Amino acid sequence: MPTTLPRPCGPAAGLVKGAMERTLTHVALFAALIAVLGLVPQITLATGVPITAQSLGIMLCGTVLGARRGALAVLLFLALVAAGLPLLSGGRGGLGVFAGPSVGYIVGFPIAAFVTGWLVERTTMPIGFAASAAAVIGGIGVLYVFGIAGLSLMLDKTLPEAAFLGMAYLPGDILKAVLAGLVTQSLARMRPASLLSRA
Amino acid sequence: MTKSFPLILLDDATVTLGGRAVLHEITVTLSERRIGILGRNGSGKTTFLRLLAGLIAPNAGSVRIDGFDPFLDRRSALAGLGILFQNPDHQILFPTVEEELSFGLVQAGASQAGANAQVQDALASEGRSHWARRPVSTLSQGQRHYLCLMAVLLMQPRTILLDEPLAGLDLPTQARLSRRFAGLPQQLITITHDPATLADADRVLWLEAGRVVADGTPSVVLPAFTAEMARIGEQDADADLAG
Amino acid sequence: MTKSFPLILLDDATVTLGGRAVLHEITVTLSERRIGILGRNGSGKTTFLRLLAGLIAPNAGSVRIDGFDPFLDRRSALAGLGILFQNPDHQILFPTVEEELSFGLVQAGASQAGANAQVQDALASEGRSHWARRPVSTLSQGQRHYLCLMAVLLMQPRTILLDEPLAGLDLPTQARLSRRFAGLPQQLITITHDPATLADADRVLWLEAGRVVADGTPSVVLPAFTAEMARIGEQDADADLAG
Amino acid sequence: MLTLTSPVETWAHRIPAGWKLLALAAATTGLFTLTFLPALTAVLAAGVVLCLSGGRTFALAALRLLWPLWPFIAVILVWHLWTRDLTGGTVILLRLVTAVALANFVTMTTRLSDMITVLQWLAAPLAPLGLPPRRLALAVALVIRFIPVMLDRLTQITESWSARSPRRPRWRVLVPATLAALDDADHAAEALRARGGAG
Ligand SMILES: Nc1ncnc2c1ncn2[C@@H]1O[C@H](COP(=O)(O)OP(=O)(O)OP(=O)(O)O)[C@@H](O)[C@H]1O
Ligand SMILES: Nc1ncnc2c1ncn2[C@@H]1O[C@H](COP(=O)(O)OP(=O)(O)OP(=O)(O)O)[C@@H](O)[C@H]1O
Ligand SMILES: O=C(O)CCCC[C@@H]1SC[C@@H]2NC(=O)N[C@@H]21
Ligand SMILES: [Mg+2]
Ligand SMILES: [Mg+2]
Repeated sequence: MPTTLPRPCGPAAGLVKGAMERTLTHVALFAALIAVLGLVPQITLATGVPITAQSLGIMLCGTVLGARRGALAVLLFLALVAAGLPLLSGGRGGLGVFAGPSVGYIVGFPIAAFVTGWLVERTTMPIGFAASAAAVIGGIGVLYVFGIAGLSLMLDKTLPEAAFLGMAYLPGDILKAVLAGLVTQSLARMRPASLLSRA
Repeated sequence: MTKSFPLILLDDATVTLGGRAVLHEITVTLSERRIGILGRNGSGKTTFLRLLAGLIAPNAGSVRIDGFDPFLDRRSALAGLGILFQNPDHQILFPTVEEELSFGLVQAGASQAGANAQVQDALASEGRSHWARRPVSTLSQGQRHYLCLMAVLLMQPRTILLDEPLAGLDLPTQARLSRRFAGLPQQLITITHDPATLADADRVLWLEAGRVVADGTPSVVLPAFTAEMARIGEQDADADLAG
Repeated sequence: MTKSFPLILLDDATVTLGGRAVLHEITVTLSERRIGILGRNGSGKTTFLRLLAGLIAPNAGSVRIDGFDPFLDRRSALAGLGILFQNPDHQILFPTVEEELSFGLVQAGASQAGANAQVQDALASEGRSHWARRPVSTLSQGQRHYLCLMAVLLMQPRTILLDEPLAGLDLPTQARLSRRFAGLPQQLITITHDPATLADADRVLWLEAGRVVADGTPSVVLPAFTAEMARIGEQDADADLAG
Repeated sequence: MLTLTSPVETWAHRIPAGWKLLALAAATTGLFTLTFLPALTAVLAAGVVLCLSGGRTFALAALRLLWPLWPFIAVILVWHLWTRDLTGGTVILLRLVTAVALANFVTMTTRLSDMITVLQWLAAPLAPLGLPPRRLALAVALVIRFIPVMLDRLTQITESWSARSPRRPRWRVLVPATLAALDDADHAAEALRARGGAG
């Protein structure tokens, strides 16, 4: 219920007391959000790397939670995948995915969320634009470096060859970055205090 | 005014959710002006409403409202039916009052400017013009409930489905909303677990474990329901909580 | 049994949320066995409970329970106070019944094995041993409510805070939970907007817009509250909904 | 929540998770240094024997877990037929399929709780940085608890939309869904504080 948001308050101490609980639950809930986005139907391209809404979840972790919490949420999600929960799109999970063709993207996820969040925290540009731009740099630029390196390693291809394969995801990812901006902007209007990346 | 309300037909409708039958072969014909659906927690009331509204399809049997299937013919369903959900926080989709109210109108084909003008008129006629730009999150629970009702009424549906419309609201707000509901010219289908709400209904259905166990005027159904609830309430060791 | 219940002191306590004063300079001393907090939606009841429980600190003034500050001294607060939140889904943190019940015990210093054994005993004594491994998402609303109550009772707090404990539950479940509450030896502080719930209280506080406007035995406060609610409810044009 | 752990009890279920993970790490490292085709084939054969040792049902489940790799296998084959380097292609395929199969084997024979115990052990050195093992376990439990809650919420949001619009909400469910995650996080934080804190 929006009007009764529990929120640390009170003189000075309020901000410190209860901060750990809030960090923990935000990290956990956004890890759950990435998992839920994995249920959106996915398309697997010939590289064996799916087009998935989960990369949008990675961007949102950064733009909404900020660098540190955003990266932690992604790490928690990956820890659960590694532990054997089928939370990656298409119901995949377990240790096998870390030996699969998409391992570069998976390793890049937390770093992408961190960079996205870091950029949103640093700039004073209007939140919607800042979030989209940060998602393009962190959630596409940084993520692709890792993802393409992974493809090149796993498929035993040169970097340019792998980059060529990786470009198939670009149109979708640009759309997701724009969406991440729009969603973050709406959240900033609806619950300004909940936007930890700008709190 | 006879025969001016939509005719709702359920024929042997069964709904299964998560592998469990939640509504069993329900056959009823509803055309009264004020209809009440009564039952305990988990008896299937909300599922029944979702079925009528065409938000889910029956797994067997059929649902028809004035001849159309509300699940397949979404346009007719939207033009004819308005729903007030059990919890306003699950219903409000937009950050400000104006956006929330104009959404349905635009979806029904109005231009954004036309919809905004209509919203302004509606707010003014309720003495709440100053609400337009207000973030929904600053409204109290009772106020959000009211907003959802306005959104429904703006669409001028012929039938309004209300899911526990008074739950969680304080007594004065309950009294006012009840008066407001009583004054509406539309067909109203009200879901509740509290028989007191349904004293003025034309017809009451009592649902139990996904079946209609009683169907008639309030003077017949309500005393039977109240007596049965009192009987169960007196039993100790919450037998049916044990599940 | 005189003076065996915790002494709760609020001295000039003020709470401001989102820049708005929600509780204004409240000064009360509570030590009765059954205390009721009555008020309309948005009057500040839940905020009052959060203040007592030490979940928020007053912006001015102080709160003391048997001398300690529940916001700063979390250990004493946890040992002495149990809370049943308005919505069980805001309270349950774990995927299975056993984990949910053992959490508080482990936090209070028990070993995981010891806590599990205690949980098994508690479930067995309620005739619900088969619940242990059950995912909480498969429990009904009433069952989840019950689970939250069990989690609170397991901690054997001296004071239990109940926020609208019967809202949204059907009548038989309400009757049973009420009996269960009535039988508890602890100090109970019950929040509600429904005066009928508080007929057996030792003391009732009526909150209005963040202030205590009446304080006394039910025989004094309840009739006044009921009359005032009826009066407001009869007024038209929801004046104070207009906010 | 469904996990990928096999309900068919095999001998490997009884081996401590830590040893299985250590063996897996060693095997995977070894695999990626191998280029000699007969050696790779031998390792794959060993993997097949491992899966068959769990019985028919178990082996079929293991095979199903490899299914998402098929587009990747196809693209490698086509690529290497094109470049007339079938041996190179076979090496890549054998290596990857074997690595994924071995990792899946460990996932299928290890219970979630054991895996999480190993995770906590691995994360123990992070305790001074603010991540005590108990907090990790708590975060994991929160994610598992809130995935079904968020799915329910998503259904409600979609229905609320469908009750007012003939079109599908598609990406627009994201704003209310993210909002619900933020509100749930705030509520859970308060409940956590009321019940003993983040440990
Ligand atoms: N998606 C689902 N999957 C499985 N079971 C479900 C699902 N949705 C509802 N149910 C079950 O169906 C039954 C009827 O649910 P419904 O929400 O219609 O009850 P209700 O009468 O509205 O109850 P309440 O008074 O608590 O709102 C319940 O037992 C519920 O647990
Ligand atoms: N985080 C917040 N920021 C701003 N205002 C808030 C916040 N939390 C609560 N309020 C406001 O404080 C007032 C008191 O809220 P509270 O939840 O204590 O009311 P309540 O008496 O419990 O109401 P209900 O009967 O609806 O549960 C309300 O007007 C509410 O809008
Ligand atoms: O599920 C996995 O195995 C990881 C998927 C990684 C998919 C990457 S993320 C960036 C790019 N955009 C997509 O839609 N898919 C890829
Ligand atoms: Mg319902
Ligand atoms: Mg309240």
